[in-house]
Amino acid sequence: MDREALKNKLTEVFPDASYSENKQFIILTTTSDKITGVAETLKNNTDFRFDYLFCITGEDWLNYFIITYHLRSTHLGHELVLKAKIENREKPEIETLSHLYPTAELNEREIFEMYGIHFLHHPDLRKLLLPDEWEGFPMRKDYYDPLHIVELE
Amino acid sequence: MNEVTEYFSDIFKGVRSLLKGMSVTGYYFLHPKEIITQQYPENRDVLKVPERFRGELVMPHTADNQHRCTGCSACQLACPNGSIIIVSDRIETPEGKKKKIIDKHVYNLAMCTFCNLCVRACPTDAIVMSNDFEHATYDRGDLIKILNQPGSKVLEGIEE
Amino acid sequence: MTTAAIDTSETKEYFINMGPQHPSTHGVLRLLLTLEGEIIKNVEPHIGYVHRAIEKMCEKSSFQQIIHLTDRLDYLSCHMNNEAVCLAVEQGLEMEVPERVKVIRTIIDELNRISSHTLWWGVMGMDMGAITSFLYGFREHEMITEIFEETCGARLTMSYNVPGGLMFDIPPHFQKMVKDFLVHFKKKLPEYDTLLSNNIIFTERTKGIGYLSKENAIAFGVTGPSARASGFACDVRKLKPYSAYHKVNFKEIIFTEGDCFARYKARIDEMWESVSIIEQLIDNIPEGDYFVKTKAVIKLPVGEYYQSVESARGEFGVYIVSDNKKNPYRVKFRSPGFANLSALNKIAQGCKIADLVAIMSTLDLVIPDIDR
Amino acid sequence: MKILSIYDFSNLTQAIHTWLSGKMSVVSTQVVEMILVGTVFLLFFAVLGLVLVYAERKVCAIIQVRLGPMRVGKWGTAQTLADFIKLVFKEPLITRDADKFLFNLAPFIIIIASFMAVAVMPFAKGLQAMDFDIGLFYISAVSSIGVTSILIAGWASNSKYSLIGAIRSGAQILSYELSAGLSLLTIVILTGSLQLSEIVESQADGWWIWKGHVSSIIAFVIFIIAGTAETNRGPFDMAEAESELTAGFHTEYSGIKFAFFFLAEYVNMFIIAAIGATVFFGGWMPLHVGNFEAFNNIMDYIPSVVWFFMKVSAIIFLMMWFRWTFPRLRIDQLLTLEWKYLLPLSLMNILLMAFLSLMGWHF
Repeated sequence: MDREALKNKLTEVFPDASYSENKQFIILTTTSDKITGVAETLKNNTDFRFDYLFCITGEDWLNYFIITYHLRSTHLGHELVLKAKIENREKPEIETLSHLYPTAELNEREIFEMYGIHFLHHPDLRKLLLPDEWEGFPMRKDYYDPLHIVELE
Repeated sequence: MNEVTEYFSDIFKGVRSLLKGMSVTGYYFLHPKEIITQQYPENRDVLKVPERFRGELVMPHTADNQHRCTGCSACQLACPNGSIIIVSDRIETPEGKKKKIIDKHVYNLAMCTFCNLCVRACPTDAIVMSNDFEHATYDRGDLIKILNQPGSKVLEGIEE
Repeated sequence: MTTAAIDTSETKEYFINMGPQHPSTHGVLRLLLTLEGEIIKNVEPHIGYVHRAIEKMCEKSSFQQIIHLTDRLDYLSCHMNNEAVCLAVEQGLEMEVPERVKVIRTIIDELNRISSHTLWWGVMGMDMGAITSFLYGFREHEMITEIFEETCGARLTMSYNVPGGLMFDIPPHFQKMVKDFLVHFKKKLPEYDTLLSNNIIFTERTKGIGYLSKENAIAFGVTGPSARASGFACDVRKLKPYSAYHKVNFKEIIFTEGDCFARYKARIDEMWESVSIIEQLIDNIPEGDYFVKTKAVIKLPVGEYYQSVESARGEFGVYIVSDNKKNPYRVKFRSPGFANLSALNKIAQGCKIADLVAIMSTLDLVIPDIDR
Repeated sequence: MKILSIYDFSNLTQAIHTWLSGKMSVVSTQVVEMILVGTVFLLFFAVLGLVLVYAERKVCAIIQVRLGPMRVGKWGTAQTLADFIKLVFKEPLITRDADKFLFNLAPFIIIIASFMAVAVMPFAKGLQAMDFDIGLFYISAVSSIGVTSILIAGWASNSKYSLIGAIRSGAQILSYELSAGLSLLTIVILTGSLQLSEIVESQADGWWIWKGHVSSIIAFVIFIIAGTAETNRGPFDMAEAESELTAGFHTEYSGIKFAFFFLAEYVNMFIIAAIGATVFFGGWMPLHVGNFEAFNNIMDYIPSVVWFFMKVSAIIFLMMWFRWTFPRLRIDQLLTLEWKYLLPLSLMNILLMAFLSLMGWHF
């Protein structure tokens, strides 16, 4: 499906999501509570068939978080960036996608330990890379650790 | 009967594949000239290090102890690890202007990752990477080097 | 240990720790195996022993400085990693690099792929108990390393790419060196087959072992030769050609068996393809500049840039979010090893310990790539 | 029989015996002789270990396009000695929950087992500590005691890796003992004797590997495979399997106890090679080709001890060559190889040999 057709179809299926575009991707932004529904439709709808999740990124935008999912359809060849906005910084929560994309399981564990975002219904939400006794969420922008971070200049 | 032939042909094929593998190793056993390893400290004289090999940051000096570093700290800014620190001095030029000149170009070899960014950043080509790779010392302090030699001066005409 | 405690008094299962210091985990990967006899019931990877927070470090580095950090991700395909960052930055700056740069980048890419695969081949043999192959693999790896040393001054962490081009021009005898190597390599590659690929013990140990279906490969995000052995056409060089890949003819190696031998064979065949790609390009390096001058401080326009390249292990992606400052706002490395590792549990269940070693070798895990 | 008398050691041993008997009583003669032989074997063991380890390192190095040890002594000849000294001075660690008695016992059992096997080895005419009339049976019985040591070591270490290695080794040696024994029996059909000296004597007019046609060649191939497996060497180093089980049964051993296991591996390799040389290649018998009298005479001038060691080292080299070429088998494939291929083949082979022998078709 070419880019225009994909965009039209997306707006048809998810009318209340917000869209933006860059040179490479169509970016679909939704909220954290709708992510499972959106992802399920994206994966199972025969027009989309986004079956390959190749990159999951957590982003800290100081007063909200964004989880970015890069999706590709191996059947139809089109790509999409799905973003989920998490407004609640105090208690960030989002549904897991690991039942749809098993690759998300380890990635979500990494985002959990780095940003402190809880993935609900995740099968095994533990720290992955950091030591078990590590405190704080190092990838957050306001993380401060005078012992381990050496500021240059 | 078919199974029996298969059984024996399996054995035959297997043994043949093993013998072929042995012929490869056997070839190398009979051709010691193929040996590629070298005895390192003994081969120092014939050891060829490529010209571009990045072993250590150095500051070339001319015969009369002059270098090209103006102390602009571009290398310090370019360094991703903070392994370069420029200690500069302020002097007064004959015309009466205040001017910054280099006092010490401190280079910490232990922290260097040899990425060559400092050499690229240098506007006056004052620093280069040398081929020397034998840096082992008994004291970590030896790895912190001052690149400009004592008493050295900036080469005339570099500043402009 | 935070593993959910399984009461092993009633079952015949027991735990065994494979790693962090184990000869065949190739680095500091720790696998917590649940075994019943020698049969593997569950594999739980524990990673992070060499986690260096490279993504966090990137947020404090300029775009030039990021490149030398990517060398240290998957150190065996460092040039591809460098290239991914450079392409992402060039994409952000809307900069077109000279043809010469593209061709040289492609040649070095493929040399790097061969060097990575030869080393993998040696290690694969060693894991299977044929230690001799390790040295043979290293011999060819070393020859490429010497070419790199002549070309960019470093053996492993090359940092040859810079945003806008290359750090140096190729040396005058570059073409001769590469051609000499190819002549040697084409003689030695059949030896690899005689020693391992056709060996009955080796084929018995890899054929039909560690099956990964195409669906699972996609679901777990497995890429590279490991996924192509399962029939998942995921070669970034074909899907989204970058550098000079649109100019060369090469086959995407696809097998459908999905077992260890297919993954092994995919890499061996990929080496032949790499040889052919280099041969097509080595005599046709266009004249021109070897870099485009960029500003000393690179600032990407606000936005997000994703660039993936085909590293020796699979799709290596760089995702840069920029807020028009000299440092990126967020950098994410989509490392192929991380995704490949996540499929390990699925593949290894029901195998024996010896098979697990073969599976890990054919997935070609590089631990710094996983931990980042 | 034209063995030159200067190479006949029975005169020498007889002379020593007579001299000793003249000096002291029968019992003390026996004791002194035992001590003498024991000391000689101990020294022989030490030298053998050093030489074989050095040889393996060099063979493996050249095969792997390396130089191998080069630093200690000329061409690194003293390297194994240096390593041995290092191992002696290393701290013998014992894991906390190990069964200390068995843990310490295991290395001694394996070294004693291999020690015992050398006793019946006919190095040259008359140079044999014991000449049992069931020598071959004795040797295969004794050489399999070693596996108990591996089992004990694996069990007593109280480490899972060691245990897996030990159990693998148990399964492996139990099965391969069968085909090793059967392939030797194939030759026993021809010799009609289990006495090693007699087996050697019976090959004066030609080695069994030629005289027994295809059947003895098959027997030899099976024997060398089973022998390699019995010594736990690659491609059958299941018990060690360093890429799977770190170091298998001797994971927890260090220092001198590890050195014992290490030495035992090489001595076992020597024993298997020596049996192979004795049974199939005529032991210390020189190479004689039909009626080429001149050639045969020249061959006779090479001392019989040299002949023996030449044959043994050829077989040892073959085993090293195997090890540095082949990948390791998996444990179930190892057992498949034995029970589905080697055992049926050796049973068939023994029938074939009996048939050949019955028809008198051997030379």
